[in-house]
Amino acid sequence: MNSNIAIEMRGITKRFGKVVANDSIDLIIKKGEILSLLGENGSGKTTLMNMLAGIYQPDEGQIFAEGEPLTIRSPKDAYECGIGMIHQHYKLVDVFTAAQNIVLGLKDEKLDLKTINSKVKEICDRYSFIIDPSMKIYDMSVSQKQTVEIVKVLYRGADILILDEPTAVLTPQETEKLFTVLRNMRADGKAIVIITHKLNEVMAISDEVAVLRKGKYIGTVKTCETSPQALTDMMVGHAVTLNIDRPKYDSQFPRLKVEGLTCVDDEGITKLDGVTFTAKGGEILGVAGIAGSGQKELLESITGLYPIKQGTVDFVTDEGKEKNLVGLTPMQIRKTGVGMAFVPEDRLGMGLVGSMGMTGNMMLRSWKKGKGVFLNRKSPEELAKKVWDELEVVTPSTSFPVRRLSGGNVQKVLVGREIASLPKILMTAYPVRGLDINTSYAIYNLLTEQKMNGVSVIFVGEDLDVLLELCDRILVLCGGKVSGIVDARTATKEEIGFMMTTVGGKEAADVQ
Amino acid sequence: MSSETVNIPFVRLAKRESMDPRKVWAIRIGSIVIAILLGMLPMFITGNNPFKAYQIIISGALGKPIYIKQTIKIAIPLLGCALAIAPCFKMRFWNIGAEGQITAGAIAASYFALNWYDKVPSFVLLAIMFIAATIAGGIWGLIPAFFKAKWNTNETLFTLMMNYIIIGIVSWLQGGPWEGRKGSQIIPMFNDSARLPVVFGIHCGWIIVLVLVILMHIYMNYTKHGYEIAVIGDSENTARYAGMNVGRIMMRTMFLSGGICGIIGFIVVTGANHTLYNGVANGVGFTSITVAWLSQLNAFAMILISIMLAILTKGSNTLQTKLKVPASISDIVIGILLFCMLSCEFFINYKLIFRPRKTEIKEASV
Amino acid sequence: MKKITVTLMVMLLAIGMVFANAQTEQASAAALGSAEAPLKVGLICIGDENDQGYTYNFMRGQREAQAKLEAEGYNVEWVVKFNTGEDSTCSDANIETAEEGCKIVFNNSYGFEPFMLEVAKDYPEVDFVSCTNCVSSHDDLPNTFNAFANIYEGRYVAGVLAGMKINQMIKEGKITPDQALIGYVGAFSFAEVISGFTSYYLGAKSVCPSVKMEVSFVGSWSNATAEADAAKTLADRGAVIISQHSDNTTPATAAQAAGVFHTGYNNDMTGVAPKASIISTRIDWSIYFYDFIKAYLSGEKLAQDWSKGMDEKAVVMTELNTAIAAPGSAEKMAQIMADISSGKIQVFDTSTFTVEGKKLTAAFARDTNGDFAPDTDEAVFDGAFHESYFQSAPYFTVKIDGITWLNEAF
Amino acid sequence: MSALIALVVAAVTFGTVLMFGTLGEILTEKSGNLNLGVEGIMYMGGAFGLAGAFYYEKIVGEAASSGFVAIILAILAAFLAGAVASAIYGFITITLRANQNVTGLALTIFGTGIGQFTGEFMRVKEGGFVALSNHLKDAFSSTIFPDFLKNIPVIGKMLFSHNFFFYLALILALAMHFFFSRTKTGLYLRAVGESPSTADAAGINTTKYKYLATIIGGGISAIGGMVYIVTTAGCVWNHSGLSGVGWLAVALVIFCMWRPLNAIWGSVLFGALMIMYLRVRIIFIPTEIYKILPYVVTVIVLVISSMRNNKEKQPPASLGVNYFREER
Repeated sequence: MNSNIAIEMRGITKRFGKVVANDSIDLIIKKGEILSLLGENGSGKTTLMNMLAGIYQPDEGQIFAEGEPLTIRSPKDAYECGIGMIHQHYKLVDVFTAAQNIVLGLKDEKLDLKTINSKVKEICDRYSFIIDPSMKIYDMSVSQKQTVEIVKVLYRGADILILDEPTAVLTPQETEKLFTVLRNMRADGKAIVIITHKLNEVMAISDEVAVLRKGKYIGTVKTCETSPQALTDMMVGHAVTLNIDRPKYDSQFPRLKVEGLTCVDDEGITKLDGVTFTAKGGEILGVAGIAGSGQKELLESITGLYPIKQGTVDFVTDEGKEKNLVGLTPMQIRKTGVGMAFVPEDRLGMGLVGSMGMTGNMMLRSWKKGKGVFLNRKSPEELAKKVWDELEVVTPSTSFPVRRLSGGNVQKVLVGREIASLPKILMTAYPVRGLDINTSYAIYNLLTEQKMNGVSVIFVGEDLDVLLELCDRILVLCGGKVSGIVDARTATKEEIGFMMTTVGGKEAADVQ
Repeated sequence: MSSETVNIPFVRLAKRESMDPRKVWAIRIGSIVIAILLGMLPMFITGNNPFKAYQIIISGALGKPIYIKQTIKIAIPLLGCALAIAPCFKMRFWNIGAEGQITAGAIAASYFALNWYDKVPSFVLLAIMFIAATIAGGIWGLIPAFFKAKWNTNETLFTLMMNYIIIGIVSWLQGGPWEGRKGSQIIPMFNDSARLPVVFGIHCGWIIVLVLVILMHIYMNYTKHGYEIAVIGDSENTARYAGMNVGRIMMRTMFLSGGICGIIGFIVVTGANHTLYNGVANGVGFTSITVAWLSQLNAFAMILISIMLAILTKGSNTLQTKLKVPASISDIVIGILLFCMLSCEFFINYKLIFRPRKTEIKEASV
Repeated sequence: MKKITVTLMVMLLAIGMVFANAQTEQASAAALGSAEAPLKVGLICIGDENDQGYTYNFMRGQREAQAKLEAEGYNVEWVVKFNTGEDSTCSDANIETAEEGCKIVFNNSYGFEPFMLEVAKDYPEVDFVSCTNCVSSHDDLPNTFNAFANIYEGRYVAGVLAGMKINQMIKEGKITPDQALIGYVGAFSFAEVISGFTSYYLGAKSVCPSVKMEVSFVGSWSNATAEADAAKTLADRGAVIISQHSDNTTPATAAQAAGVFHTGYNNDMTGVAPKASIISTRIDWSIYFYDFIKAYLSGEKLAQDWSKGMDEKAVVMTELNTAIAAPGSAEKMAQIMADISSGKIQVFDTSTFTVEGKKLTAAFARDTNGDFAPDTDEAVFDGAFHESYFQSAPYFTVKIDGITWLNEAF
Repeated sequence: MSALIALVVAAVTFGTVLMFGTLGEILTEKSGNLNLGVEGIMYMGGAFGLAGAFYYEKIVGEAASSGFVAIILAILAAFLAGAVASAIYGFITITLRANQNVTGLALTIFGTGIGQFTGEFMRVKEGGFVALSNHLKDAFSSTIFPDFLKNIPVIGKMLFSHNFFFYLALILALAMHFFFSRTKTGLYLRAVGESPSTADAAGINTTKYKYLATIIGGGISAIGGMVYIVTTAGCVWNHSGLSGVGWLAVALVIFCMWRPLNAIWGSVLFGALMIMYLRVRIIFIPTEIYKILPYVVTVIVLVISSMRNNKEKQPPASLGVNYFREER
């Protein structure tokens, strides 16, 4: 059995400042097997694998291959040890061709296109991919780029492949193709690690599952000997009996009407395609979909941050009048008296000013207020104190840079501020990503509280369990289109899962 | 476990979260001390006593009231221009076109000085020149900002090019429309009514820049504009999210920055040179960038650093006459000083983690 | 903030220490210029000796004057500042030399004067001299001076030798009389330069009637690249002899590279271009420096506007490059120099040139109302234009026939 | 026609200076480092290049001096000076990760100072001026092709009449083009400048590449300063002659769109614009306006390329940004 071990990690610890990302982790990766590295967002999966790939170096602990200690100081060292990692954000040079990217960094490679092409072709044939070596990366689709990444790793003879959430951006067909490839590679004797938090994929592809939780190693189990429920228990620490309180708000009324919303990005790719729905005051409307299905664009186009190509977005006032929001800037929207709050996915890059304290961040909503050129610091300061108290934000002071707060506290500052603006519509994107259970519940409660105040809450989430227990209705996006809107109280996970991958969902699935 | 630590690299880097402010200042002052020691090298190589050389520099810069005045005269545009650059850099807009914006302001001021000196009273003339210079400098700063806002044109390279365009225009004015004695390539000296009044022996530009220091401090820290600039500097996305019109704020800030540079151009032509020529900015636009950066964009720290550079510049001039050392030694010493001060920030922002000695694991930081 | 205060205090302390150390330079009772009390003289230069031309020539004058004064037992100490800009750094240099105790400050560039005059007001006890400029003589300041030498006389002589060389080339059949073209690299289209190339042209024309001249202005007193390019341009246009009024030696080297001849200015350029440079003319500044310092020490003062010529050896010719000069050059040169000194030859004799086909009958010399156009002192009389007669700085700005300006834009 | 040929020939002389400056900076910028210290580097190259040849001649004596050795020594001295200067820049920006713009400006101040100091100090030491002998001067500006080639009508003068340095620059430009487009190392270097994290993840030692490109690039730029001193400036130190040349080289890099082959004609074009006023008279364009044309043209190129947003015609994507692997 021992000779079967490709890599062994022992007692690995990695800190970023005060945050312990990995806490004394042991992990064994075996040849000819697919290992799923499972854990919630922020559980330290990527960090751990980055240490194998030479991106980070462990603060403590040691890595072994064949019983010998390994030092992986750089990605180069990693390649020399036969370790190749496909990062979530592809490491490709945009202006290079596929072939140029593939040979990047190789030592003894002659830059001879013919040899490279034939070698690439050989790899492609072996595992059944298709790529055009002379195509520039900036002309490629996401899955083509991923293919280049995989070929790149195989080209340098990697025996240990690490894939960081490879399916997040893929269509179901593409995912299935990828899995076929992975199985072929396993048959070839390669050791494969997939970082993921999707249980269905874990069950479908892996031989073993290693689970991390909050930077700690929980354990490894054989896939055939476990169940999704058991894995979830390991991931979150207890069985998911979320028991989110879901009261019903009686007098729901239409608050936001979106019709035929279509958005196109800089490169001409359609991100949203004729999205139509109505969000009601007094409900939580969940938005589900695999990553990159247009969630970001949906929220940003409603708030005036993303250009709208076609369609209408109407805000319904308390008096029942409709106000068209298309073409307005966020500032104009705010000035017309449309109370809209938005908790974006990228908290520090979009929702907050990392270098400022809580007070400075409270000002982000109110800095324009008041006459004259000077800032009003007093009321933001009071608000900051209020949020600090009420949401139990852990920070030394209201002027302590929020960048240096922990993820949960950052989110509390952001949500606290947005709720304080007394919105009519509250939009949140992945508000509990990376947060611990307690903070997550605190956020759920806040959202429900808003709902019960008659606010229309739009909740973009990734965890279907949460969506099903928290929301009143769920809108499912698939490739920029509305796949369907279901009642969260009656819908099932499977149903939504189908809709996420196939427009039309159940009906389409029934046909199959 | 001891065998396992063998392969840990000897030293590696990590970002530092925070540092005791006292330690920060100690490092910065230490770097200046090191720079002064390194600055002795060229003097040593040329066979001079470095201590004597520094004594001459200090006495040449501060040894007589008139020398102090001259030193302050050198510091005025450096300080003023650093103030102008601060908001741009805070916004992460790399304006290295201060040189050109100074020149643009100087041209506008000179136009009125040359043509209106006998038409309006002195203080009105100066006020007109001041405003004209502000607008001209502002427009010269606005142009690259416009293209940055509209098409994301690289502002570093754009502002750099703008310097040489406007300097070329002055050369043309000097030999063309504004030339004094034909063929002389010299624009006539300004009339007395177009000169800044003198206060305590120095043209009153020093009062203007000191007022600017306070205004800029207030602007950056207590106004809505200052807040917008800080947010954009942190993240443009956040600024958009908060409803800020990033392009407009960029243009506005560059107009302001260019405008202040224009004021410095006004001060330089009316206070120091009393005429316009193509070297009117004299590298101030570049040096002041380092002043602004090394001051961490703190308006008050800029006073200190600009005076320090002015002392070196003025003092080195004396060095040339006294020790027969070329005056360009000032550039060398200033260069060394800048290098050291730039380097020291590394030790403030990063920590070096050395390989633990034995099995014990500890962090050594510098 | 605390650290800032501390730093400020340290700096103040340092300043205080320097003040305590500063030695006030007290002039003792001994007479200036003696062994105990040297006379300090400042010299502010636009370039340095590396130009091998303008500033080099001044430094040469300074050394020779110093030697003469030393030989007579005077103790003179010089404070020289190099590479000074024609801007407020010039004011600073003047202030600094005055503060260092200099009693006389020479400024060697035309563009220094406006800044020098500003400083002169504040130091009435110091004499400020602006070489080659013209304002000091008629401003209200008694402590400002102008000086120049009749360099046009030397240029005339150089022109004669150039003409002889052209004649030789025509005679040898290398060129036809129509191809007798002189190229001239000028700094600015400005009286000092115009006067210079006109006298040069007249000299050449006096021996070779068919000669023509083209002038290219580079727009800078000292720009090695542009000067070389201008000389190259002129050679490309067919000039067989190049001369110059600019600070560097690059026109000479360019002429040599282009295979044409050259006469220089400020410095003997046969060293850098032995195959091209025939002769140079230069001002011997030691004459003026010596006269001025001597007069100062004896309690007198020179005239506020000083100008001397070939007769007084203030304008001299460098050694003739006999290897390439036309036969008979040395003899002819001696004769012409004697005639200029005696006044037999008037350089700007109005019978030798025309302006737009007509004889020049009137031209003013000086500008008094500050509009930069001459308005007083009729310079044409006794059949000649009298250059450097009313003031030391040249004022001949007439465009005469036979000379083409290639770029008159400035 | 002959006026045009003459213009081109003259433009090449100054163009050669720019070409070295530009090629060096292209190499540097391809690694993602925006070194604004070219001006200072070229000053240092000029002073040390001259010093190399001057002291060589002084030691062996004028008679025994060989033009070839002097050229080699001048190139070496200039290259070393530039390499040391950019090594300082590299250390501060690559290892210590200080802001590139500010460090570059500091290098400009420092390098200008060192260059002028050295140039002037040699003069002070030697008394009088520091100039090379005519023998070496000829060696530096002599052409390398035989006369019969030069005498071919039209192309003879345009192609074969230049000095050695021009052909060296030409070879360098071609070599760099080959290096970037055909060699593995060139490809890797471009990857470092485009996306250091990608290059790093691919196992390329980004630090090494950045250092080498910056140091060698600085050395090449410095040769430009030396070429200026030993050709156009007449083999004597010139206090302000190099002023602005380095910035012109930076402009040219943009104008060339970071392509070495464009640098060949680009530098000749810029060289021509700088001397055009002496040769081509257009009445309504004042002299000084010609001299700002290079900058105006560069700005236009910059704006157009940003408007068109052509992926291929952009600065190296990570230009001016320091790389730290563990950045989060």
